[in-house]
Amino acid sequence: MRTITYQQAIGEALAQQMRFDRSVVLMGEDSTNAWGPTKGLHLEFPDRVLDMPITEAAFVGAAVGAAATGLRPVVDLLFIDFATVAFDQIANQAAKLRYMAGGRISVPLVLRAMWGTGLRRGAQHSQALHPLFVHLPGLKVVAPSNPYDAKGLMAQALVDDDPVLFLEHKMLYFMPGGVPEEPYAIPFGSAKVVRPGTDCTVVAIGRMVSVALAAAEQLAAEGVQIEVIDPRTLSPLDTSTIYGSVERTGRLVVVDEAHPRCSLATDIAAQVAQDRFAALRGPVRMVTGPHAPVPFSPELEDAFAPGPDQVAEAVRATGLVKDAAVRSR
Amino acid sequence: MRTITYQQAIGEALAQQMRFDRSVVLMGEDSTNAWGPTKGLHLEFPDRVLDMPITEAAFVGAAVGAAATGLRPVVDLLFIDFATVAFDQIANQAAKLRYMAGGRISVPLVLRAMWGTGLRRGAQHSQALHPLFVHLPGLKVVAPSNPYDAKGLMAQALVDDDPVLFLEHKMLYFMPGGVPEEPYAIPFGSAKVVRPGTDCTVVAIGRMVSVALAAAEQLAAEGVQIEVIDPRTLSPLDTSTIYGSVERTGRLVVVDEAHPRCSLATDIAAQVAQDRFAALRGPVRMVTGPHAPVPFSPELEDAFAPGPDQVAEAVRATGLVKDAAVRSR
Amino acid sequence: MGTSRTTDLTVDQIVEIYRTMSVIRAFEDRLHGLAKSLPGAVHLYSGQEAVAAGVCAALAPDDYIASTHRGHGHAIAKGCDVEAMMKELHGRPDGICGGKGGSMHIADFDRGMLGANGLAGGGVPLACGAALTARQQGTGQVSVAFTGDGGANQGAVLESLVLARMLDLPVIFAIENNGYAQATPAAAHFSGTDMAQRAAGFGIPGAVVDGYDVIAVHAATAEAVRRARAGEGPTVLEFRAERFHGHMELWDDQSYRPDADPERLRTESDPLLLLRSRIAEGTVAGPAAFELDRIDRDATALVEAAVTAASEPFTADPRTLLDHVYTR
Amino acid sequence: MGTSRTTDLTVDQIVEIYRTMSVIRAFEDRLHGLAKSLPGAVHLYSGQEAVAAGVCAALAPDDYIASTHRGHGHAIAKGCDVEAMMKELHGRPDGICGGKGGSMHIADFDRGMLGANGLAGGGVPLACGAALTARQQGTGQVSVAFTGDGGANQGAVLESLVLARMLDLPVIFAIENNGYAQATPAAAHFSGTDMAQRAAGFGIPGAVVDGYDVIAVHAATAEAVRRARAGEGPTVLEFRAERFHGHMELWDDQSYRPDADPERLRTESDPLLLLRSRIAEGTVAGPAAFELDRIDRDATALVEAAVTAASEPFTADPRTLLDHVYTR
Ligand SMILES: Cc1ncc(C[n+]2csc(CCOP(=O)(O)OP(=O)(O)O)c2C)c(N)n1
Ligand SMILES: Cc1ncc(C[n+]2csc(CCOP(=O)(O)OP(=O)(O)O)c2C)c(N)n1
Ligand SMILES: [Mg+2]
Ligand SMILES: [Mg+2]
Repeated sequence: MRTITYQQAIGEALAQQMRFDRSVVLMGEDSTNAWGPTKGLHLEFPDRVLDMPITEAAFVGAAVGAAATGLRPVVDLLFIDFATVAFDQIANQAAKLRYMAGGRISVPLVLRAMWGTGLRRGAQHSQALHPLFVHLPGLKVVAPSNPYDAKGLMAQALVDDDPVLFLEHKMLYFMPGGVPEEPYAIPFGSAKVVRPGTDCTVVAIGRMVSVALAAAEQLAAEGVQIEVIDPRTLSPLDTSTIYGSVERTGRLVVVDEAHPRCSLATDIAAQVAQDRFAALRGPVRMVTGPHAPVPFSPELEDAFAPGPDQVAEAVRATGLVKDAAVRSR
Repeated sequence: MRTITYQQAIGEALAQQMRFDRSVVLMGEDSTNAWGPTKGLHLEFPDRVLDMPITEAAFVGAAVGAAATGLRPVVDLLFIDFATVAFDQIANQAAKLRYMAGGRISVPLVLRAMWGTGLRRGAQHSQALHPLFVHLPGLKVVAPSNPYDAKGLMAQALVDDDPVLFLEHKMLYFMPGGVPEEPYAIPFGSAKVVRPGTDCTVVAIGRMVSVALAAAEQLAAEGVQIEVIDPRTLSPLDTSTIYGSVERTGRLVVVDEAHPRCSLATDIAAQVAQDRFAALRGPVRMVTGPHAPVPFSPELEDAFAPGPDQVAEAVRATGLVKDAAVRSR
Repeated sequence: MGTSRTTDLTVDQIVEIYRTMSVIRAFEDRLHGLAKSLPGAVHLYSGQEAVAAGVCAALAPDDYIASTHRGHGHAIAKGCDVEAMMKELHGRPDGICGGKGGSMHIADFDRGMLGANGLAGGGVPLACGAALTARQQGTGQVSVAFTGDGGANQGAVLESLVLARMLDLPVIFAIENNGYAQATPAAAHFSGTDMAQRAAGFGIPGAVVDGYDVIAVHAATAEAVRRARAGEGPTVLEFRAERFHGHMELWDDQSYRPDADPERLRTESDPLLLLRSRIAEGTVAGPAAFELDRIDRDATALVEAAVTAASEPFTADPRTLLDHVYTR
Repeated sequence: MGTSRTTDLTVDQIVEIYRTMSVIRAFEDRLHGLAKSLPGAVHLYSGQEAVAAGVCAALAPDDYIASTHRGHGHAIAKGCDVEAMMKELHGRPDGICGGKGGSMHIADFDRGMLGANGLAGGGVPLACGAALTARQQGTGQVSVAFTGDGGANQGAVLESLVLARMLDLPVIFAIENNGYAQATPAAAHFSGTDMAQRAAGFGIPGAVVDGYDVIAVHAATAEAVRRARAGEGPTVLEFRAERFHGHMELWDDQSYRPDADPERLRTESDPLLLLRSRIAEGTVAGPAAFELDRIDRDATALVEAAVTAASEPFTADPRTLLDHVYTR
């Protein structure tokens, strides 16, 4: 299998589906001069890559109306932080139109956005914000952590009939990975066990998957085998894979760089504490960004996002090390 | 103590502070023709009650700028659902300005909004949405459940130096209650034990406090004494009162009418499952609105919000009834 | 202000236009009495009938409109079923949106009605989107974005002007200036002279039209439709007509409206009476007065039948709460 | 387009204006080389110096400005400390925002600088808010809202025009039309003729001004300031001047900009050279050329000293991450 980058994988999924489905159109600021996943697509699809003025409320709303009348718009929001200026169109229009119309229409819309810390852009260009969108019924939220998933999940987003927020972690754009050339779709709501393990379930998304894997190496050296799960889609969430894992490991750590309150970390931790309480042999642990905006200073920004040490520490704090000690005796 | 309504209590806090502090100004659509808490205030303060055009992004942003330069604006958003059209000004400007400026300024702003189900207004006028704002660092979020708290918390909001989202439950506006005439402030981050109990901690906010109290009556008849806690402020959250209660009861149910995912219910449940796991004698339980927009149909809307039966059922499902049975044997 | 003394509308067309206005009037005035027994908020359209009727008469059945919180008139004019609408207002599962929507969310995409909207200006970008679909697919359809004088100040609406111009979308912005946004007079918030001037600032042609005069409304819209279908892009039309009722039923005493005597409006500025008098004076070719009377009676009967049907007992299954959140 | 041949600015004022432009130029052109070793995004202002310098020269120290992502020039013109700014760009705890802000968030409220902003148009409502404070408190202060040609299409900006007119706020909308929003030419997205015409549609007086001509910029701003202080409300000014550099350092190859030869811009459209030639030809009373040369050298030295200071080793305490989220 050839190796391409995360951003190339997304671009390939777009190009392949655009060849197949003429209703797919790309909308965004500078779409015809894009540098990311959509770079160059306007050359192959000159009529279907549309430059937008800096009017997110209008063009996201227009994409909703277009989706409900026959197009499949793929809107580039650039940074997820800018979703705030189109928030009504996302939260009150896209997410609710089908429901309010009694199910008589659908809104097959894909909103793409860069998310996460690491690029030194300060508080208004570095947020995660997915918890806001996961909270809202009617939206689907996808956050691939690697090139293979990125292509497959985008392919699914492009045939899905509901509005999908497709979150591209900005620090993964140049991540290489094996990606088949032929089209394939990864169904929403199916998590991936990235690393099997027996002692503790660690759920991580986006860039935090590799952080969790780094922690796994540290812990393996201590004789602790963690199971790393990447949910891939945040809404819908594949709770059964997570629950199954916790039933085996009896421990849960959730790792996410979003802020801690009303977050995906609390979401997963609380669902497990409610639905698989009997399986838990120690406290759930959440490793998240702090309750603070993202600072500009590189040193502070690096301190913002969870690192492998914190994850390893959290795993130990599930009470596992005591257990492990007991077992090895 | 005289009895006034929830909306009168809010209005009284505003009037008393406006007499005292000339920097407080009210901004909103039809402010001078308001029917709610601010009704008539323009007569006493004609220069400080300002009618706004339907330009939430502009006037919320202006309120942020005004707050940072010497006023204390109190902005009426009407329905919290409309915060979506001013979301950038709330999430990226109000919440972050102080942090981005290295702490050299503050943004003493109060955003008032009606929230919650019950008024038969459909999907775009009935949301809770507080989880979105609690997620965001830099904001404080307040949700009084009765007239006494409403006055005291508003008084605090008006002297607080940070941006405060003050959520008024629309179905509580005509709730009567004893409210002192003299000004008093309730500090943020202090929960209230609304009903003491020994068997299960039930955390509820807004209109759900009375739902929890109704459930308490049902359960008391079964010999189960629940402790009902109203956090009053959602951000900051008084975890120590909640933790203290769970240490005694060993059980937790969170009741909130917001949607379930990435919600305040998951937030509180997960924090307890992380920080007071050892105290838990059964699964945490969350009773929330469903993962669906709010329907217009009265029958469906009534089914949307949690009721006493669901709360009682959730309390039993913490494993408590088994315990209770054991105890009474 | 655009008014019209001549028209090439046929008698049949005039009959249809009058019928539309008559049904809207009957529907809304009936709701005025009914509102206190209905769930939810009801914003009545009486007085503004000529706008909905005149605009929609200039559209084809597969053209689109996006509406506002004051949307019943637009829905009726675009062909939505009156009984299904009435049932929706009662929150019934056999309502036009299955009871999920209510007054502020009546939609019927099969009729090109993209929905009423609970957010001021909220429907305007949606209408641009339908116009984008038409443009991309070369269908020749046009799309009308309704909003009020107050809603016209929303960022999403003003941005839509920029977007529509940049993409030359086949969209018509129909600004209904009824003099008030809730209690705030248009004169206070409607900065600039009028929406035609505001449109010019965005490079879009515009006109101000007498919104009581259905012939003028139709003519202005027909020209905008012609431009849109010819690929000439958007038009902004400001229609002036006051509402006869308050902002919302059971809400306001209209004390903010000292000069507006609803009775005076009903005699001096009634779009139905105006059309009748134009027919009577012969400037418009229309049917005889007794035929118009029959149309009015039929309209009343239609609405009454809808009320009766909507008053039948029904049960709503709470489990349907979870239907239609997603396609699957 | 507004240009100016005469001025009553004194020699001292001209010196100050030239100095401001010279410092901005030195700062920005120095950053051009430095950007690859700096954290974060850097949007350079070279070419547009006359706008920041001319506008801010017409303001009092306690007047307000709100800026954009391309904000260094505005900050310098409003009196922010150059060394503290340079330190901020390096992410240092002794930067003007303690390293928390960075290039897109430089703020100094003590100088009336309400902050650069990461959101296109994001600062405009904030400036209206400062104007509201001034109006409520009767201080006579005015507030300037900077935004670009692209940002001028944002809903929050267009709504701000409505708001400013309705409240007659002492605010000046300074639209810097530098020909591009990232790679999109203004001609494509800037619907309508110009911002003066757009302003007229909102009932606000406006003018289009040569943004290379600092005398013209100053004159137009001074008149707007006079209006604002006299209680006559807002003004919209469109300043035209292209940026010499790309949209953002290390980002674009400017291939979208075939006609823009930065070298040609630097010779034909340099606001500093233009002011020098106006002085030389005697239409503006200014100092001798050698004095201007010294100002340039001082500016370079000032910036170089700032770079040196900002390059000193430092430590950032990760625990400060949690400071300043709330006042307490
Ligand atoms: C974004 C938003 N802000 C505020 C409201 C509350 N609101 C409902 S109708 C209305 C007045 C609308 O006035 P206008 O657009 O002139 O329409 P009219 O009611 O006159 O038909 C307002 C402010 C809303 N629905 N949406
Ligand atoms: C709301 C929002 N949308 C998009 C962007 C991304 N963006 C940053 S600068 C820019 C172009 C701004 O153009 P203009 O306002 O003309 O300013 P200039 O860069 O030319 O100074 C864009 C689209 C943003 N920062 N904010
Ligand atoms: Mg109106
Ligand atoms: Mg520009």
